Amino acid sequence: MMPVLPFLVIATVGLPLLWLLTMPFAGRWQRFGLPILPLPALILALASTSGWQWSLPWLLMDSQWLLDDLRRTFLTLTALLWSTAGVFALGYLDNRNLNRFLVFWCLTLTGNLGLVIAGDAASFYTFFALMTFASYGLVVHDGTAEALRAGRVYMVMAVAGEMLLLAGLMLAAEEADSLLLTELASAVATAPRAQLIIGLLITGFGVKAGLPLLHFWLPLAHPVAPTPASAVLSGAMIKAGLLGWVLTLPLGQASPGNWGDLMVVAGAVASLGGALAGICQQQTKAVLAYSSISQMGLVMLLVGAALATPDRAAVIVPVIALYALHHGLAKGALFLSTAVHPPAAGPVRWAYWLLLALPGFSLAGLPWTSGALAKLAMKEALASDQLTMATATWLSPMMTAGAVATLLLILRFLWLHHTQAEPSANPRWRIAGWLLTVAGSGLVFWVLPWQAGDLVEQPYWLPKAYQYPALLAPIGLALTAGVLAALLVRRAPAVPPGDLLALWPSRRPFPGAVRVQPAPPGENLRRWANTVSALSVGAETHMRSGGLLALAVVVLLVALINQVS
Amino acid sequence: MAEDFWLNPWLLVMALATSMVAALGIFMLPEERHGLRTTLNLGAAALKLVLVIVMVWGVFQGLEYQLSFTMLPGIEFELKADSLSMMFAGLSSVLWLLTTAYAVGYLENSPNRSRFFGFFSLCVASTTGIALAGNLFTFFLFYEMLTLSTYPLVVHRGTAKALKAGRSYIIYTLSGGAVFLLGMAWLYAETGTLDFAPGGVVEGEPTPVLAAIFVLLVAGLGVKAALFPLHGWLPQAMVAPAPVSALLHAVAVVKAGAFGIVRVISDVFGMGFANEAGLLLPLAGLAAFTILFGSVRALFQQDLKRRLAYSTISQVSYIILGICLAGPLGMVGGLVHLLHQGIMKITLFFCAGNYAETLGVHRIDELDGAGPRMPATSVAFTIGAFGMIGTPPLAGFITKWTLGLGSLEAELPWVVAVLLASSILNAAYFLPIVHRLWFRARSDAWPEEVRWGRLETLSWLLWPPVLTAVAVVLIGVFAAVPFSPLSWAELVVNREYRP
Amino acid sequence: MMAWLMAGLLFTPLAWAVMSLMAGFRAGWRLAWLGMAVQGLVSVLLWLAIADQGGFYYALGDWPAPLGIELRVDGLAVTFILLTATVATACGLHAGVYLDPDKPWQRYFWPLFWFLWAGLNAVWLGADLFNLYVGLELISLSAVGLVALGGAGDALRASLRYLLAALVGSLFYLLGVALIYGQFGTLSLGGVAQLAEDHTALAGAGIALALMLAGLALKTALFPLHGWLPPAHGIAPSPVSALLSALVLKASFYIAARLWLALGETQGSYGVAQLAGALGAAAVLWGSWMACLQPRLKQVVAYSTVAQVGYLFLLFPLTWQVSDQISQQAQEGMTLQVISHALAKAAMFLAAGNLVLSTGSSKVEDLAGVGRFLPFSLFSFGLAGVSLMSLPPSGGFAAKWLLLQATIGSGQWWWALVLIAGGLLSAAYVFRIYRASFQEASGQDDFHHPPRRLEAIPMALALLSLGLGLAGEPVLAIMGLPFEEDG
Amino acid sequence: MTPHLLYAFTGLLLFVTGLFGMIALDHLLRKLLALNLMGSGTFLVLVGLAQHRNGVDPVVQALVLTGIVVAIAATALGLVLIRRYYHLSGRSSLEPDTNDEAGP
Repeated sequence: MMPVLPFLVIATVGLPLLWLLTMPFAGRWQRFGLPILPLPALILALASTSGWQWSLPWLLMDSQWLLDDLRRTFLTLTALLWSTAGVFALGYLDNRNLNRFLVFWCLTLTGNLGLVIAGDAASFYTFFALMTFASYGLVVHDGTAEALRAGRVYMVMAVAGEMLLLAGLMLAAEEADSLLLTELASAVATAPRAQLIIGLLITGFGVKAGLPLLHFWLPLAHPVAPTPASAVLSGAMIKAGLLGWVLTLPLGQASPGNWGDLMVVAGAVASLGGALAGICQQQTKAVLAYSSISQMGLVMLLVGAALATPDRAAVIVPVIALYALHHGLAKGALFLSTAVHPPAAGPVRWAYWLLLALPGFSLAGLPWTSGALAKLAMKEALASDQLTMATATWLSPMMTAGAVATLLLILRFLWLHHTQAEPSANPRWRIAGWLLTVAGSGLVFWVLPWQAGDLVEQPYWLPKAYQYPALLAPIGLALTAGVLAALLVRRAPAVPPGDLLALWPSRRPFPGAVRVQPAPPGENLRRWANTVSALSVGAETHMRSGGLLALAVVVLLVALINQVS
Repeated sequence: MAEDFWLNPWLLVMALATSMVAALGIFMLPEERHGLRTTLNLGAAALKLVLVIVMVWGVFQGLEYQLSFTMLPGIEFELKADSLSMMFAGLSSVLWLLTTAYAVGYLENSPNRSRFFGFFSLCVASTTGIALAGNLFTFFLFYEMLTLSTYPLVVHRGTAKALKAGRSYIIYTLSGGAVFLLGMAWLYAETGTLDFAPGGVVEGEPTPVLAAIFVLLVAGLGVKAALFPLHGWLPQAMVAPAPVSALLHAVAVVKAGAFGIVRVISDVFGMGFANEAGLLLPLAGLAAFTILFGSVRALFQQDLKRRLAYSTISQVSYIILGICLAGPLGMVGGLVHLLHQGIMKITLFFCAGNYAETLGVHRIDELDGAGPRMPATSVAFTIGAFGMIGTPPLAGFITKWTLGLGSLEAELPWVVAVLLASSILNAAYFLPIVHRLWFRARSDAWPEEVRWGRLETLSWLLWPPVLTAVAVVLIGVFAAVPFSPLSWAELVVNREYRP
Repeated sequence: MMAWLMAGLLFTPLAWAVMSLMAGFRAGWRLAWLGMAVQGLVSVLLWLAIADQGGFYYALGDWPAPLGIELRVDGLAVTFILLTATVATACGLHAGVYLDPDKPWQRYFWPLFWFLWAGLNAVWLGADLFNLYVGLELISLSAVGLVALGGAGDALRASLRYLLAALVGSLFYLLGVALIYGQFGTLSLGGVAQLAEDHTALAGAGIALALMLAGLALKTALFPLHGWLPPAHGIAPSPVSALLSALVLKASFYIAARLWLALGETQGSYGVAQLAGALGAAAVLWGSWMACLQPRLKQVVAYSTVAQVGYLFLLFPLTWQVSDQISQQAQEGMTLQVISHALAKAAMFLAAGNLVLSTGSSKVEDLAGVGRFLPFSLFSFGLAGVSLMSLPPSGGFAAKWLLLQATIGSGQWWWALVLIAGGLLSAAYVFRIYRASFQEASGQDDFHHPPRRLEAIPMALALLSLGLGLAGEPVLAIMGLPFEEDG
Repeated sequence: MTPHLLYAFTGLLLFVTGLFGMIALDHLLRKLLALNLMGSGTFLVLVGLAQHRNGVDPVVQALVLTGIVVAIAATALGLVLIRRYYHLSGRSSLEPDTNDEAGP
């Protein structure tokens, strides 16, 4: 079955693009391709074996396609989420600008799938950029004022990120004298400019992954997008930055500087600060966006640890993938649920709220969910005795606090949704898409290709008795805190989405709009020329009666010659 | 073909003659013989393309086409086709074909078409001559011929604005030519030769005199290449019809200047010599400044073509910057941009022309919602714009990547910063346009809309930009295959830089 | 046989002059065809003869100088003879169609034309100073007559001013000749040069040289003695202006140059050389600048002549006490400049004549839109302009290139700047014309088309001047060592 | 100081006088006369100087004869032109010339 893989690769990247070409003929039926397009990728992820690679020297700058465990996990997540979100989209989209939406959806999908299986820097960056720029179309799709504003902020941040990234990759490639990501990472560790390169890469991908201080586009952009789009934005695309970190940073090699600790601190700030800002949000999707930031903060702990302790990297990296998968599916489900109206009454209503809350609690690490597994694996991977870094001892309290914060955010989300969503009927496809995603997060997850290594004993889904307190304590804590808050605090303090940006003086990010008149041509110069020409004409007319001049010239000549000879 | 195939030298002459003869024929044709003129134009263009392709193949095989006779005592008129010249000749012949087709559509039922197409062909003939010039003297000959043959194109409209632009154009370029002539004469007096040779013809120690000559030559060429203080004519020349702007920016004038600088640095002074003499670093600095300056000025332009013009000022300096990095990779980057910029920029100008012709849109803020109205054109424009920004996998990215690696190889990391800054600026002035195209709804009617039947615009106008846009994607995606611009540039560098 | 050829060159024109005195304009026109054919044939034959036998001396009727007329031909002379034949034929053909045969005074055109031609050949071939004087006078008088053919009052005023200037110039020259003869007792240029070599202390020779140069400068319209030229050239009928600008001026310059190269080394001084150069430079700049300001088309061209003549006088500094090779370059450059300017300027005047004819106005701004109706004339005007701007591949460029080499070689870089600036200024006035003709606004569309031949002739001349640069090498080879004595 | 030399100096004097007249005088006929004066002066110098050097010299006589012929021709032409000019413009002087670039 190996020979099939190349075709699967081609289909993964090519199918969405080909789909675009059918636009003139397919008409509005074209939308039904959305769920199907990611399927080749899904098959590829499930069918392929780790360590498979395929190089096409004539493509771009000799490109290489690569699949290992890490990539397979990410690919699974991406394909699955895009597919279910596609189903959801069928029930969500109206005909307004449908074609435009489809175009950007397909492009973004291509980028997002391609970057996962790209093995060399050039193609990776290509797909990354494609995803970045195309998703702008998804963000501003609604065309409302705040959508446009969010789009502008997103674009500015994205371009800045791309540039940092390009610089980092260039430096790295120059050091490695190769474009293969694997060699890149190892070359970075020993490069003379290692500090600079690592800094550039962390920030460059950080823009996408919601690194603190670079994150503020995220709570703006994710909410304004159409719901299926925000689901993939927050579930899948945000992971692209994470994947970039894992692939390009010299994990597993001793690298100068203590960027690991910095990452950990950043992660802490993100997870707690994000939660803090998120609780003060007024709309459900904004809360979820902040929750994504805080979750990514937790993952940053892992990345930082792997960066700081090379010999643990091999253990930590699979956990990162695991966590990403778990969070992606759960967060996707949550985002989709924001657009699913609660049924009027009866048992269905109860089921609705249950299914709504389940992914949230899974994020908080509720036992028997993927969250629990992720939390446990993470705890093991970050066991402080294994790590040799300054912030090692802070990690486990950090994780507990993170879990509490997560659940608080979820509660806030549920509360807001409860107050805002008014019961009504839902399109069939919408329900289907949502249920599929929830199922994916709750059930299908267990059969997907991820490694928990020997961090957690079998069966993975059933935690051991001694682990329950560790899992349930934060949940209980958060619940009590939530209830107290609901009782005591009348209204939560409001923080505008894109917190930091609120401090920014509001102006138009593109100076292109500024109007500047070119300086007028030198009038005085022209006047000067006129006077000169007038004078010279006069001189000429006098020269007509130039006999005297002639005489002068003759005398001059004679004099000159005599004084010589 | 054999080494001593008798036809070889005459290929050069024929490549020149195709456009020259076409020009004369068109001048002779009465104004109303449109069909015949078009056939003549396109036929000549196609024939020339074939000739150039033959020569490209030959050069690839290692042949050297060469033809020379004595003009003045010690001065040869020499035509030579080496890898570098084929690069430029190929660009000009391909784009000439497209631009001619475009111009045919663009100028439908407008006066003075005989004159226009005649000088159009002359202009391309001189471009070819510049490409095939075998020594500095021949180069100068065609360089001036180019100046003269473009003037009528710039002032074609005959409006006061056009004439003003033409005046400043001619003042700038002729002064530049004069300075160049001075430098050339001095060079001849110093070295006694004007030949091009890989690795340069200047020997011995760097002297102030040689430095002065270098400055004169580069200043003379810099006018056409729109280097910073000498760029003033370019934005004004925007009043010319769109095909002319396209040709000026992508193939003929601006490129001639850049190409000349490449020749002077690599084949007259020799990169090694120029670098030891410390001549390249200042030039690199100037080019870098021009890159940023042009982009910043472009930000403030509201007229679409003016913005594109300033973008050209910035983009062409990439070429010069690349050469001034004085390393193989840098040179590859510069040379490859010679082609990439041409194709991307011509796409953008075609599209600008389409908007102007079909919708009567000239200003950027009138472009709202043009995307749905003219999808193909707008897609082409978008591709071109992203290419300029340098997003992969488009052509511009290849340039930027190579240049970046080249600058790191030359231990000039600040150049990377310049490249990134300019990309950001490019994004800042191109993305708003793209945004308007696709994401702004059209509220009112178009300034002056013309319906061309089923297609979004006249097919003469539609296909050229589409084709070039496709090319922008392909040469980026397949940069590694032989005969792609990148591979050819590497070939050139292998032959020039390590002769 | 060469003797017959040289005699023919002098006597054919004279004979034709007398014949066409009797005939009217039309008859003279038919006659002229034959004459021009003969002249062209003879010139070519002579050229071929020189090409394989070299220069030649010939005393007419075997009377030795100074009484007899002594002829002397070398590569340079024969080149100029050919040039004369070409330009004169072109102008003659043009004039035959251009001039209005019904005006009574036009019947004098052909005699004057032929006298002029005879005088020119006499100057090219003349070997002793006095014969040169006679030739000069012949030229001046017939030229004045031709200018007067304009007929109107200002035409006569211009021709009178021309006459006075020309006569004063010749008299200065004659005075110089008198002094020379008084000093050396001979009139043959070669002999004089020889004697001057031997005893340089003779002050008189210096004064004589000064007087002659001054007179010739006046006749060549060197700045600031050019006042008479623009009206004369501007107002004469186009073919006449072409003749005057292309050939007449060159005759006096030719003599000046030969004097300078013969006597300059011994009698001249750095001061004189630089002064001549400076005046030339001033002429270049001033003439071009004035040309930019002239409201009338032909005035523009006339002033451009003033400017172009200025270049010629750079010969003086560039050949004074420099190495032979540089002097060689300068002389070659100068000769090319003479030839290309002759061709280009003739083409320009004829084309300008056509434009004036078809627009019916002599104003520059009335050219608007003529480009659509007279592209051919406009194009030849432009091609001639290319040569005047001395852009490649024109002969003007070849000349400028050689001059640049000479200036740089002799270390007199300031003349290089003059050359460059002059080129730019000439571009300024040529493009001024173009600019006007590209204007679209004008309402007038009643252009009348001159006959094809009128359009073809300037084009041919312009192409010649353009191609001269490409063929520079052979031409220079033909003319061998320019200004060489007893070739 | 031979008489010949005296002639020569007289000739020079005449020449200069004629030149001044040529420049200073306005009336065209006077200009023409001044011109003839210059001519005669030149001839005197020619003859005088030459004979001062080496005795009686037939050559210069011949030359002067030729010169006189030329001078006569020139004068005649000048007269014709002046007369016609007077007829056409009613003026007898060139100055003041305001617009002599009247188009053909």
